Amino acid sequence: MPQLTMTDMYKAYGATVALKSGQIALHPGELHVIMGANGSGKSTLCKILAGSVKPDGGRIELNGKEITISGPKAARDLGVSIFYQELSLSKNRSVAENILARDLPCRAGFVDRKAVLARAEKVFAPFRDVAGDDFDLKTRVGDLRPDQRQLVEIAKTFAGGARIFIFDEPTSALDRAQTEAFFRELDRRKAEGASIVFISHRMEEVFEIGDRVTVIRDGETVSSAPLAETTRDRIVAEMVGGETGASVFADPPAAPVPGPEKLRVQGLTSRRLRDVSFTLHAGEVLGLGGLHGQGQSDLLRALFGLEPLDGTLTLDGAPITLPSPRRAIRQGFGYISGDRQSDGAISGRSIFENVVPIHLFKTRAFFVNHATLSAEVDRVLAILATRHGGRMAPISSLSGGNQQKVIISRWLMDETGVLLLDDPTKGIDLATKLELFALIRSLADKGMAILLYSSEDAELLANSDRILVFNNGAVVQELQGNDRTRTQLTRAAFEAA
Amino acid sequence: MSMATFRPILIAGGLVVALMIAGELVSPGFASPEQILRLSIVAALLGIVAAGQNLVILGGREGIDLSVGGVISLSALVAGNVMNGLDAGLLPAILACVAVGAIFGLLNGLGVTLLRIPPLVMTLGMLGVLQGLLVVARNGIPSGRAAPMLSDFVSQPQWLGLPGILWLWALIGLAMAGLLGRTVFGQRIFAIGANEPAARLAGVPTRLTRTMLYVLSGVFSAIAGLCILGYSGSSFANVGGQYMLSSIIAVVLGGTPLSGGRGGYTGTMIGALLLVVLQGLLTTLSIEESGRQIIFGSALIVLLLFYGRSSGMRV
Amino acid sequence: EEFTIGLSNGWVGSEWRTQMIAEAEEAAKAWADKGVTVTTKVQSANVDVPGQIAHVRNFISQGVDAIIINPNSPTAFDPVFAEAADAGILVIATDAEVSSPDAIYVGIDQKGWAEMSARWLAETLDGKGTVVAINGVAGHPANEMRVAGYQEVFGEFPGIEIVNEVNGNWDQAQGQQAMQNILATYPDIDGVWVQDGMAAGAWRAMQDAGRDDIYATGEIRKDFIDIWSENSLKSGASVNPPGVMASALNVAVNMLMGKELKEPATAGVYGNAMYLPIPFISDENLGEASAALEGQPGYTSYTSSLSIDDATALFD
Amino acid sequence: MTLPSLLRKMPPFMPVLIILICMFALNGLAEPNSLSPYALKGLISTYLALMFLSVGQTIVIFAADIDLSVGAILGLVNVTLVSMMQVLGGEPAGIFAAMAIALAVGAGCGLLNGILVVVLRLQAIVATFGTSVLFLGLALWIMPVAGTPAPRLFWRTFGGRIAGIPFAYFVLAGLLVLIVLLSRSRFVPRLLTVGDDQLAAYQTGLPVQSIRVRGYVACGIFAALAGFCITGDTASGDPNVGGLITLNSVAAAVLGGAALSGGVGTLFGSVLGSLVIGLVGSLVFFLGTPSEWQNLVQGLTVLAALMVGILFGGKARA
Ligand SMILES: Nc1ncnc2c1ncn2[C@@H]1O[C@H](COP(=O)(O)OP(=O)(O)OP(=O)(O)O)[C@@H](O)[C@H]1O
Ligand SMILES: Nc1ncnc2c1ncn2[C@@H]1O[C@H](COP(=O)(O)OP(=O)(O)OP(=O)(O)O)[C@@H](O)[C@H]1O
Ligand SMILES: [Mg+2]
Ligand SMILES: [Mg+2]
Repeated sequence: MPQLTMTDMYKAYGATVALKSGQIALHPGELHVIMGANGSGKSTLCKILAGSVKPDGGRIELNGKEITISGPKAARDLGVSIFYQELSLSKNRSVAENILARDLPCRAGFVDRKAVLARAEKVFAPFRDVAGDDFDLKTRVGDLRPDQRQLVEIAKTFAGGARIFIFDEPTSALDRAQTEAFFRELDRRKAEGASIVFISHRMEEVFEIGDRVTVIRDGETVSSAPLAETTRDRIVAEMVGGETGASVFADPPAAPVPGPEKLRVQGLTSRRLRDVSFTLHAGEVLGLGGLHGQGQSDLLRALFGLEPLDGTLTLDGAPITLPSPRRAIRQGFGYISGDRQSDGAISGRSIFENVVPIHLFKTRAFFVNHATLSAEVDRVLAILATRHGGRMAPISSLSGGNQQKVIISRWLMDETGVLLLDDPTKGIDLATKLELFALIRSLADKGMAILLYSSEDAELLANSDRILVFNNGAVVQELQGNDRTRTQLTRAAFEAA
Repeated sequence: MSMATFRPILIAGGLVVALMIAGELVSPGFASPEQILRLSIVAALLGIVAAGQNLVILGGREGIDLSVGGVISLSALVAGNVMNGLDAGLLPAILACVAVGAIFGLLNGLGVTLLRIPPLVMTLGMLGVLQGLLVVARNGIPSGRAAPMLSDFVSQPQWLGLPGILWLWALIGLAMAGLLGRTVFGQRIFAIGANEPAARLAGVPTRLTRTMLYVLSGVFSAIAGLCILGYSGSSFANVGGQYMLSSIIAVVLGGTPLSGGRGGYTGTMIGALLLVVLQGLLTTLSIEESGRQIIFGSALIVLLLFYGRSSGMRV
Repeated sequence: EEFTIGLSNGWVGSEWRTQMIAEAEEAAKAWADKGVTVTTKVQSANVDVPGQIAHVRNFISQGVDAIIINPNSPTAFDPVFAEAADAGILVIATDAEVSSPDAIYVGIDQKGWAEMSARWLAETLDGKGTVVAINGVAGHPANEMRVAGYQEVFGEFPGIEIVNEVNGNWDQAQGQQAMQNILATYPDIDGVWVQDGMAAGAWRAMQDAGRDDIYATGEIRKDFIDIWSENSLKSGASVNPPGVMASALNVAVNMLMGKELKEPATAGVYGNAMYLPIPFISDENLGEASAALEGQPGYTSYTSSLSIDDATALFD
Repeated sequence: MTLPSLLRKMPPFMPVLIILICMFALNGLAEPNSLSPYALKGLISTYLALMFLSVGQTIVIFAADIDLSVGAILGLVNVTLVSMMQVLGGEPAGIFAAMAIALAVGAGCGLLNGILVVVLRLQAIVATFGTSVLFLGLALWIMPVAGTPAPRLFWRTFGGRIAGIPFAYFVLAGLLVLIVLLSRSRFVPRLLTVGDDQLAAYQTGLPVQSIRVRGYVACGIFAALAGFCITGDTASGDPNVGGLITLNSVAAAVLGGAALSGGVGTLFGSVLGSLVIGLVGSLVFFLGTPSEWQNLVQGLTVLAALMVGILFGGKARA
């Protein structure tokens, strides 16, 4: 008998129906994967179970008895613990306090600081070795790297013993070793009889760890089957509803005919970077690889004027400086980060207002001419097949993937010479990824020079013409041609480490 | 304009009308055309201050300007001295006022952007400085008088039976609507109010934009100071004192939440009117002051229940 | 002889207060002619009651001989004045009476001040008509004394009816707005009893509305007196001269010299007051007031104070 | 150890402590008597009210809220206490009963603020301004004019000595003990967690609403305690006594290292911040500033202190 079932779950946000008919049945000792395109309603289903979203309809049964979940606290009391896609951490509190936030150990009504540290230590133990040398339980969470934060959220989810664990894209910022440590812990919990819900857009992970997969499309559960009885292609077909596109995990592209040199970087040094040098040609997609947080993002941010840097930069043969993002934009740089919440979406404002700012800046416009801009906005939104309910709708009404498309669109209104992509597909579904990489390639073919960082090796391999492997802020190897293999990439990353 | 931005304006407008009717019932004469005109003048004074306050609040990052009262008082003093009762001095006085407002607005803006002092703290500190400056300035210079032209502009019917200040206010209303809806600068205000880091990556000069908001707030306060000088004839210490919190309330009653990134000025204009009508109505009631305060406080709370209540966490 | 006198002012929101301090400092200098060195220490800033208590404690720490204070509260200083008295310091309050038995009050009788102008208004109206009052800060003792004063006088005239009393918080603009609202809803009023700077505001509202048929009390700043004489307004104003602190200082120096008051200060609700005369400006002596203020900045108040000799004459 | 990491390690009240020490030193240089036992006792008893009030303010600021009605609550508590003591008599039993009632009034005001801001979700700045007008009206209704004296026993005790030690020091010690207890309890970390990221705290399963409401109630109680101190130091009732103190309480909290955006700060810092605010006025005077310049110098000093506090404190938490 399933431990928990959700039937006919329904949830609407105004006109948007986030979840039409969500079904799921969780069994003890089973790892249940939910897959679905961006905006298909996965997070909504999970949040309903975790009590932070109030369903408009449906039935939840725990051990055969119908229940209502009145809030996160109630869910917690029912034994449901969740890892939030957007994390639920307090930046100014220590790691230990965050891990135990639900229930700080107390003695005689006062917080027992020793017990806090001791218990947090115990909960975090499985991730200690992969968390990095600079990691400390007393550190402020705000001072941690994104991957470390995800580990803390994972530990927080495990802390305090629940029977049902939900993980909504827990690995999106983790590197391989961290992911493995996490999976070991999942296995242990499974063995103890916990039910686990797991959401990821990474197909390999899903097959590596899952027992059963439920696919959601447009808010409806379309299938649920043991993973042993299904295939990648079938899942993808179910997710996109029939037609399957090409795979993002294809072989590396053929070596391109290099265009003229676009950007030359020599001896670039910054807070996190050590003596980085390379050249980037027009029409080329240059990948940045290596373990997580080795300076790839820092390089991209530095090139966008977000971090002070030393070294010489040459663009189209002329030396340049990049003191601010605005200067970088003027020089023809564009930047897209996977961290939409803080770096991308101008939340609360319309799609229109999210697309036009770069254009307005570049044209030094004073007035916003809605009439002429609207056609342009619709054009660039159409390039990416962005699904939206009108360009004046707030961007927050879109799913993560569609928000990302809107943000990419802003760089397509005018010419962008060098596009800096900082893990741009983080938390984006397969179908959208495919579209996105096809677009990136077509942009390169039109002569754009592209620097691409991805936390997924397969993505990097499938889409980069060359790959610079980073370690501790420096480039340790450059992979070209037939060297661009998974083995080589992993070896280069780990050998230097 | 979407319904979400329009709703508060409708509510506030409805409440103004309701209060006027209630006023006319309780104390006949309250809704006479002359009285409506006079209340509108007082609302215009508040509304002009609230324009700057509105911009600063829209810009987000806890934007707020508590120093408006100080700027108003100082600019009224400066203007009074420059014109000293003479029409010929009007233009220099306007320029001097705008300069005063811009300078203190700039200081606020730099403190908030360069030093990253929270706006509430920065402008509160600036208010203290301005109050001190006023004492020093008043010791050194005479208080000065409004030019007759300025007084007429504020309180005498001029075009189509309306005094100039109402036309000015309408003009400011149009300018603000244009600024916020049709210009790149306006869009940038909303962008930094909604998500500053993202706006920065999208090419918005965040510091410059935010600094400009404080400068504009200073300038609007200074213009209001000039008009208040015209309204009261002569400048006196602490003329601007009452505008600090009432300008914020006018903005909120007009449907712009203090969290920024959302809202507009049309609502604020009605909010200013609403506040002035409420206060005027209370004045005409023949009751104890304690009763007036209790009613005013309760009425404010009830009015706030109509507006910008933040959304719950469980959606 | 040498004396150090601390002057404390807890509110700088009006020019009247600045003038008060300036005149007191002048008065101190004048003692040099008599061979007495009077040094003043001034604390003048916008403070709340605790802040002004700190003023007094700072003076005690400095070891002044006397403290003259324009107090922010009538009763809140009882304990700290007791501390001052324990330290052998003479405490004189001015402008607002205090309840402390350890202090005396030298200033005008706020109630009498209101009575004078109320009587002027009632008599000018021939004892009949409707009036409104625009008051200062509700709950402030000086305000409440003034309210008691005009209410008593108007009570003596059965024909006078007070139709509304509002608070303008001693703010000129608020006075103007209050008057404007009153004019709209009580178009038939005959008189307005209004205090201090708010009078200029009220008058402005009446002029804007073209209401020259209403009698209203006035105020004593040069700006207003000029308007009064230029437009031949029908007004009368009791004077609370900013010189009260100077008067208090002259009394204090005499007391510090060990002299005894001929008539001990026993007036007022607290039995510790010495009242100064209250000048009155009406149409009859308006010219004199104008002349006295000739050439001064517009915010200067019509003033008067006890000269050194006047003060000395009060002592044995 | 590098300077940034040193700044990071130091407690958030370090900048204000340094400012406070400088203030004391300057005061002492300008007027040696300002460090005398009498002056210190005076300083403490004058600013105890502000200390209590800013601790209460800090509690709500922790949760990213704000309370602009604390001054009005203080005034309401002051007049309630004095009126009740008059009604119930100046004997110990009457005094304690009156204090209990006044404390309940403070807590009730806090509860009302909490319900408006948290449950009805009004914006804190405007809603608490609205309640401040309401509370002032109530205070005026209870006591239309300032002046009712407090019983002798009450203010003599407050201003007196026990075993040769001024009573104010016992109150201060009580406040410090209260702060230590609060900071060690689960309450303060939970407020800070809520203030840090309210949605995250809610999703974590913390009872966010009840924590915030309790913050407002605690603030009301601290405002009531501040009202006791004011009553002890002024020995009378005055509905307008809370005039400027609200903004000072916010300034003291910020000086003490609390971030208005919530999630950061210490209660102890606010106590130090209150003392700095108190000392600025004295310092300006003792330095011999001419009277007409005193307001300006005071304003500039407070602004500078706020900036220094935020710039250095800000580095520690940036
Ligand atoms: N708070 C909200 N307000 C309005 N619409 C929302 C809200 N949250 C989600 N939605 C909408 O509900 C739909 C489902 O969103 P949900 O977050 O569940 O998708 P998801 O499957 O988790 O997508 P992703 O893979 O991008 O995380 C989307 O269309 C989204 O735009
Ligand atoms: N939010 C912020 N956080 C940190 N630093 C900032 C922030 N905003 C601006 N800066 C710093 O201030 C500098 C100027 O930023 P701003 O956004 O005003 O660009 P700008 O001066 O308009 O750009 P340009 O000079 O290229 O036109 C940047 O170089 C950046 O280092
Ligand atoms: Mg999701
Ligand atoms: Mg610039």
